[in-house]
Amino acid sequence: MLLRVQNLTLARGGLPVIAGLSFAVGPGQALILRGPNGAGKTTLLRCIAGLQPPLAGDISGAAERIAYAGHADGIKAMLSVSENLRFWAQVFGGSDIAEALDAYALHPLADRLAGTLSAGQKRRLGLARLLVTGCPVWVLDEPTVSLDKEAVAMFAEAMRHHLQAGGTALMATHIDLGIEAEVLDISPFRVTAGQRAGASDEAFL
Amino acid sequence: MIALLTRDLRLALRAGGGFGLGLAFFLIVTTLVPFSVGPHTDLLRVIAPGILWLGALLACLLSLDRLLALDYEDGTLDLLLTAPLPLEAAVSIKALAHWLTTGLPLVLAAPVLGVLLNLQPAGYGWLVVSLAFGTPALSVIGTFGAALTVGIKRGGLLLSLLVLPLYVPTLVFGAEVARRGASGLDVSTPLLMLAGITLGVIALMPFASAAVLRMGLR
Amino acid sequence: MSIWSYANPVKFLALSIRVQPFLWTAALICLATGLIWGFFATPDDFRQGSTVKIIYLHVPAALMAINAWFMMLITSLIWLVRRHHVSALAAKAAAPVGLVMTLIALITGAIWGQPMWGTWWEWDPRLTSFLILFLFYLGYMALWEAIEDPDTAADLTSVLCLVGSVFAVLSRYAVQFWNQGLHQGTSIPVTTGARTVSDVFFVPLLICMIGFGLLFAALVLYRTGTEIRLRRIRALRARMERTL
Amino acid sequence: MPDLGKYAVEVVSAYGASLLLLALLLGLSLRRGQRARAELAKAEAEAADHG
Repeated sequence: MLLRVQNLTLARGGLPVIAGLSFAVGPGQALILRGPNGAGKTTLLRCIAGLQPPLAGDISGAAERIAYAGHADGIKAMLSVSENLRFWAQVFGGSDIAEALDAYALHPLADRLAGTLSAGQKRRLGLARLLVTGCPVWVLDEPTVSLDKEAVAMFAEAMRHHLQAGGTALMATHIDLGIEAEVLDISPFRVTAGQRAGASDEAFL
Repeated sequence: MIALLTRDLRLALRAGGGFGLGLAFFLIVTTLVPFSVGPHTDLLRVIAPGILWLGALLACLLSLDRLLALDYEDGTLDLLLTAPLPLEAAVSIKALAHWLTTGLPLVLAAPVLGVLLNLQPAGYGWLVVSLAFGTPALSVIGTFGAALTVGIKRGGLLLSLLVLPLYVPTLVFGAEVARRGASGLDVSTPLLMLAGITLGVIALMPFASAAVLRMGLR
Repeated sequence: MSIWSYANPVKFLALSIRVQPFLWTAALICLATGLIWGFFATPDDFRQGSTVKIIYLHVPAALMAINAWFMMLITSLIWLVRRHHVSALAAKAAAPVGLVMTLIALITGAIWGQPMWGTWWEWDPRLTSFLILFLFYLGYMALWEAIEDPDTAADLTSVLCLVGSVFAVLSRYAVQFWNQGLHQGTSIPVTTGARTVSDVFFVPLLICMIGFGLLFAALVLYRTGTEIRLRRIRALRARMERTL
Repeated sequence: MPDLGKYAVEVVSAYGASLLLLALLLGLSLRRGQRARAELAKAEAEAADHG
C-alpha cells in the first residue's frame, strides 16, 4: 500500500515550519529527506508517525503500519538485549527475535544488560527493534548516528532486505547508504516569514 | 499488554527498580509517629488508622514521578504511542504495575505496622480491606498526575501538589472505614463510597491520562 | 458576526479596552454602596452582634470563588473543543482572582466563626471544601507556570480543570460526610430560595454580590488582556528569530 | 463609625484583611499589565524595524 502525503502543513512550538508538502512512497521504495537542520525533518517524521497532528493536509497509508525510530531508541538499561527485543516483539504482536539478532550480529551480546552496551551497540539494538515490529513502513530519524562503518553496512543490508520484501522506508539521513532511493529536499517547502499557515502563534500576530 | 506488565514488574524487581522504596518509606513514617506524638499507647490507638492510611498514601505518592518519566526520557513513550497498543490500555497497565509493586505491599505491611501503633484488634481486618479498596485509586489517580508532569523537569513536587487534592475523597472514606472498623462501628456507608470512587476512577481516569500524555508528547 | 469572532485575540483586546472603563466604574459603585450600606446602615444581629457585618465580604467572596472555578471550567472546555486562545488565556487569568476570592472567603469565614466556635479554625465542611478549592487553584496555577509551550500548557491545565472539578464535588460530599458541620444555613439557598436572611440585610448583600461579580469580570478582562499581550510579544520575538 | 460592640476587632480585621488582599491583587495585576504594555510596544517597534 502507498504511503501518501498531500499538502501537509506543520508547526513547531506554535510557528509554522513546513507548508504544502506532498509526496508518495510505494512498496519497495525508499525516500531520503534532506534539508538543513531545523528545516522540520524531525517534525515531519514525528507527524507521519502519528506523534503530532499536522496543521493541514492529510497522510494516508500510515495507520498502524509504521515503525518509528527517533533519536531515543526506547532501550531499557536494566533489561538484557534479548529481553528488550522480546518486549518490543510482543508489543507489536510478533515473537521471533532470532532474525533481528542475526541481522545486527547481536547474538554474542544477547544476555548482556543493555546498560553495559556502547553507544554503537545500543544503536544497533535500536535498529534491530525495527525488524521485530514487523511493520512494513519504516520512519527513521537519523538512524546511522553513532554507528561505525560495518554497523552502517549491516543497517544498509537490513534496509535492502526490507525493501526487497516490499517494505517502505522514509528517513532523514546525511550519509549515503549505497541503496538506490529517491531524495527529497524539503527546503523549498519551508514557510517564509510573511506566509500564514494557521499555526497558533499567528492568531496573536 | 501483558508484555508491558511483565516488563514493568521485571524492571521494578531488578536492582535499583525501586521496589522496596514505598515500603521502606511507609515503615519509617509509621515509626516516626510515636516520636512525634509521644509514646502514650491510648493516644496512638486513636490515631493509628488515620496515620497508617496517611503513610500508605504518601508512600504511593513517593514512587509516582519515576513511573512515566523514565519511559519518557528513553523514548519508550513515543514508541508506545506508535505501537498498536492503545495508550489508554498502556496507562492502565502502568497503574496496575505501580499498584502491584507499591500499593499491594503497603496493604500487606499495614497490619504489621498497626502493631507498632497499638491498633485495636478489631481494626486490622478493616484496615486491610480499606487499603485494598483504596490503594488502586491512589495508583490510577497518581498515574494521571505523573502523565500531567511527565515532560516537566523536577516535576516531582508539582506532581504532589496536583495529586494530593485529588486524593482527598479516597483518604476521607478510606480512613473513615479503618477508624470505624477499629472502634467496631458500622462501616458500610464509607466502604461503599470508597469502592464507588475507586471503581469510577479505574474506569474513567485512564482516558484522561492518555489524553494528557498525547498532548504532552506533541 | 457570531460571538466566536471575538475569539480572535487582537479583536478581543480591542473590545476589552472599550468595555473596561464601564465595568470598573460599575464595580466600584456597587462595591462602595454595598459595603458602606452594609457596614454602616444595618443593625447588629441579636445573637452574633456586629460580626454579622462580615457577611458582606464572606458570602460574595465565597460565591465568586466557586463561580471563578466554574468559569474556568467553561473556558477550558471551549479551548479543548474550539481551540480559541482567548478562552484558554481567560482561564489562566481568572485563576489568581479565584484564588484570592477563596482566600478572602476562608479568612472572613474563620474570623466570623471565631466568637461562636471559640477557635480560629474549625474543620467545618464548607470552610474545609474552600480550603481544598484553594489547593486546586494553587495546583492549576503551578501547572501553567511549569510548562513552557503555551499550547501544551493550555491543554494540560484544561484537562486538570475538568478532572479537578469532578474531584472538587467529590471532596465536597466526602467532607460533608466526614464532619457534620457547624456552618450556619446557606444565606440564599439557590435550591430552596427561601431566604434565611431578613430583608434589611439582604439588599446590601445583593449589591455586594453584584459588586464582587463586576470586580471579578473587570479583573479577569484586564488580566486576559495582559496574557494576550504577553503571547503577542512571544509570537513577535519568535517570528523575528526565525527571519534572522 | 457604628458601635461594633465587643466584636469590633473581629469585624475590622476581617474587612482589613479582605480589602488588603483585594488591593494586593489589583496592584499586582495592574503592575503586570503595565509592564506587558511597555514590552509589547518595544517588541512591536523592533518588529517594525525588521519588517
